[in-house]
Amino acid sequence: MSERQPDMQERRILGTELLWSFGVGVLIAATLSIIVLTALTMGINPPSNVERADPKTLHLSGEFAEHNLGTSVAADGSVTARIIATQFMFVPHCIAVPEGRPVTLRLAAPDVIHGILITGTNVNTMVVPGFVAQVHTQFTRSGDLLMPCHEYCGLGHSEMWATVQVLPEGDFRPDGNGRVSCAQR
Amino acid sequence: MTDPRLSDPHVLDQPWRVWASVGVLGILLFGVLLGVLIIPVVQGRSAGIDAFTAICRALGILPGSPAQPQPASVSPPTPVSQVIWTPDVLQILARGNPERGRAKVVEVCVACHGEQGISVSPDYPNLNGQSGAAIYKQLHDYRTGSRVNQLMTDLAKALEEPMIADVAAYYAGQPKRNPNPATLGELPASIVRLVELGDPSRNIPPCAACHRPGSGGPIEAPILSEQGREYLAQQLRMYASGERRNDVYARMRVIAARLTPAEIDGLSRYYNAGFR
Amino acid sequence: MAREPDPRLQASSAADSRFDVADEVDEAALAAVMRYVPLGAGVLAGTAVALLVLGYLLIYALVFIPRGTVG
Amino acid sequence: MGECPVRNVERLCLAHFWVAFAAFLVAALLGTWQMWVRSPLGANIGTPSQYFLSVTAHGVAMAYVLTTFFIMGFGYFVAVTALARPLPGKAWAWGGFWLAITGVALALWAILTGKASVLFTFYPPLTGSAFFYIGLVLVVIGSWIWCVLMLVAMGAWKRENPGRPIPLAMFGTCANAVMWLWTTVGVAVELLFQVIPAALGLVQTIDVGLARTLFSWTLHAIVYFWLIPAYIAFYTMVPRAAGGRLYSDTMGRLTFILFLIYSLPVGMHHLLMDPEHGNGTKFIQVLLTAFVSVPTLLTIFTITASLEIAGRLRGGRGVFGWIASLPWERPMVLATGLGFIMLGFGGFGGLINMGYGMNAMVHNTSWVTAHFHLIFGGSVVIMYFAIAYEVWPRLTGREYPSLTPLRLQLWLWFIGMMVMTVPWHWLGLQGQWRRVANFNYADPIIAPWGPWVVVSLAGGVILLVSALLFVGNLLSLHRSTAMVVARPLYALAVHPPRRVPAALNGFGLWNVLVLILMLVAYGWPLAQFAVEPSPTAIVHRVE
Repeated sequence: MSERQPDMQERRILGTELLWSFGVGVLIAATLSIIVLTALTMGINPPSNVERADPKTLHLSGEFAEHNLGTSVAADGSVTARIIATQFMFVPHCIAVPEGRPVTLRLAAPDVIHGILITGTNVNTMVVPGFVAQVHTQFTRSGDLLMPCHEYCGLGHSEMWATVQVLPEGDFRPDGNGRVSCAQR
Repeated sequence: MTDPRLSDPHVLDQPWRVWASVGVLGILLFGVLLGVLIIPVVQGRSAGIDAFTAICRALGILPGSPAQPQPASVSPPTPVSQVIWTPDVLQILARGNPERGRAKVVEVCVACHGEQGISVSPDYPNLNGQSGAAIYKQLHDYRTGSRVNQLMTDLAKALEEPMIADVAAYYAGQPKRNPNPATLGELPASIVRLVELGDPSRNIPPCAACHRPGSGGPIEAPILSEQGREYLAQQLRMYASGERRNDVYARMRVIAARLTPAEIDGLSRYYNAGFR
Repeated sequence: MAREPDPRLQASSAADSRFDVADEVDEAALAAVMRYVPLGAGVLAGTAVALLVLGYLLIYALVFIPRGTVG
Repeated sequence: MGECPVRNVERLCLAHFWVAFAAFLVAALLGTWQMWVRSPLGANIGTPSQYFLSVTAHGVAMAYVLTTFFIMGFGYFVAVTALARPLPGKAWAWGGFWLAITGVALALWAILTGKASVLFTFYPPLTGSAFFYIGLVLVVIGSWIWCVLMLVAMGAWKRENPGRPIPLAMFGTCANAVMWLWTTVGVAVELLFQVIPAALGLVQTIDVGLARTLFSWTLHAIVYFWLIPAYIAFYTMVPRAAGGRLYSDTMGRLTFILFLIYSLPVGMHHLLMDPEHGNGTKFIQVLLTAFVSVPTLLTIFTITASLEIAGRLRGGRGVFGWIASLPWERPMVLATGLGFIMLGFGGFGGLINMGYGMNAMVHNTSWVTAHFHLIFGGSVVIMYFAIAYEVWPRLTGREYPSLTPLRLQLWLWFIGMMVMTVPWHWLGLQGQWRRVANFNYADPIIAPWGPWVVVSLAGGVILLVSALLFVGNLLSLHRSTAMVVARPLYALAVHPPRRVPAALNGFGLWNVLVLILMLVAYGWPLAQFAVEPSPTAIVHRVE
């Protein structure tokens, strides 16, 4: 084989690799474009809320006081559920939320790292001591869902779960001071 | 054919240096532009949040999401216990002096809790080998009224913080009388399973997950081994009824309410026998 | 197992330094093969990766979005 | 010729490999036990403390011991065979080995006495015994010694061969060493300044947000530290094993460089669901993560093209005819085929994980467990097997009596991994969460998971059989008598590189780019903890 031909072949090889890289670039652009699109149009983000809260004095705070936990409907109709994730239990154990309306879940941990997901939904966040975790979502199906702690938090981790009752619009009725608790079934 | 200029690797390098830097930094800039500027500002506009706030939220300088208003919350605190586990509280506990503690015990506590921590009546808890943090928390709750007991409230009010640490250190040092109990024989397997595995169906975590020393559970969780059987059953019943409510975030109240009387009795016997 | 490399090959093979040990690939056959080569690999790898990204887009639109917004 | 220096490092490599595969076997056993205990068949077997002790041991053995020792052993082998010169500083190599062994012993003692059930990714404020963390630090320091020796060997070779391109296998090994030095900075800072002082009781509190961010620095790049030896095998062993040539040597160098650049600044995609970082920094991480898939996609094309060359040389016709004519009876070729399939499934899982908001659908579910078992446990570990099968005859001077048990072992590993992980994807989408000692199968949402967990248990059992067969295959080699016929190991490229730009022959330029990328990707996320430290949490000791 003469010396000239290999150079031409080597350039052809690099040509095919560049073509392949261009194809890969197109695929990566497709992957990222749907992310950017839904972020711009529907506000889809990973849950982030850099709000500091001292875990050592959380039980003395106003927002995460024992009586203020659970779901409450504010004057402007916005629904917020405040939940404490503590070693080996969620307080309250059952959280009522409306179907088809924006809901904000605010969670805090007074001791170690916890994490939540609600089965079948996009609600998912880590609950890190030192911060208030916040998830804005909208539940699309009614029914009882499971909210386990999905991050290792100690020997009782497997027993740490709560129930989320997604109530149809009619059944979601706040009481006098705007609180909604689970229907006893 | 080979051009000498090409043979020197550094000359070959020039395009690589340029293209690599342009490529990598270009991608990085594109990412920063999109992530920190374009997406937050566009999201903020649809949620009524001004551009500057949206960008600060995207960077984590302000709390909240660039795409959602931040819920407000105003409610008065209603703590069930004033104990705060700060480093200096832990420091005080660590410096607890058993000798000074013994002097105060002999003067005050011995009447009910005994010198070695073995209580004189089933209504009073045994304190031998109890964790210092557990003693500290209960005494602190008596002092602040989070826990009420006609005898203990006044006594606790009389103790200063360092003295609480000394008393706690003294009783913590008192040995367990029966460190390795012989057999589990007469205890039903369901009780042992409740202690070791808890009951996932009733959302009850294993007792050992918090109450076994070294479990990594809450600091103030008391050590239950060799505790009075009647005292344990009574406390569980008081938690279940809500009469005793100094457990932070109602953990014991919720668990006790789910236990059947047979389980309350079984657990009390399990721990009274000295198991951990 | 590989027979002793043919000395004739040794001369013309691409391996001319002691770090590249000669192999039994015949240069002429290699040149013939290189006319077709990346086609098969490109089609196979291309469809596989395209399928992955297509699956990703389908799951994003049909499984993720219907489960409700998150933010 | 190229093989004689192997005698120089024979015992060193075998020592590393045997420690790696011993840890692997124990961890495989523990993994199967865990699968049984969490399944409906194992209800009420074992206690949570036993389960989480096992999970910690399974993680540490697979992620820190199997990997670090295999990579070091393989690195020494490559440094000697690819550069065809004895290893410089061999005493240091043994020193690093024994340092790492003491580290493993310390960590193992802490784990087995139940003083370190904090899992292999430590969850401060849960804090185990100081011996656990100090043990892991010693393993890392042992691996640093390996990194220095690799770079010294490369430097010595470059001085002896000015202007010549470094053999690709050594270039990949050195890229891995440089990347590993960058990688360990995060966990080293976290352990030395936060976790070990807490474990020793010098401090009572810990800044959890900072600890998680520092650990994420290491958490992703470490998986590329594990993965690069498999890619070295893809580029430098598979083409020759299949009887062909490497399609492009330049692509090989570019792949290792892209791994060095893009594996480091993307660690925070493990924190997409964390509250301590804003969406902006998370989007930058997602975008950079998309580019960390480029080297893998380049490799898939380049290695498939190399296999196509081999297939066509063996008479394969038509667009896909070359697939059938490949020598699938050779373990290296079979492992590559099975490994690429698992890489496909695992990569798909990773695509979903990095979906910015979509991560909320799968974070900390069995989907993630399926992802890393398929990519690391699947394609990387099956290549570890293939590398071991290729390297053992050269180290022991003996040949396998027959390749059938080797192929059977690779097939069992592939089948076991697929049977175990495919159900996990489905369970993950249903919300099955991670690290559960016992599920409440009476719960209406959890009940339908039961049968699938049993199916994945069956996969786990197959994997255990394969693990036992693997160690058996290696042991059988030590006893077999046939002397090995010196077979060349490293592949030739279609166009072996004569002159390579300095950028493709060293790491100066790339280190600068990594520095810039780390400053932008991790600069503010770490600086925010200095600007305004997050409130600290009380240390919860696990003894």
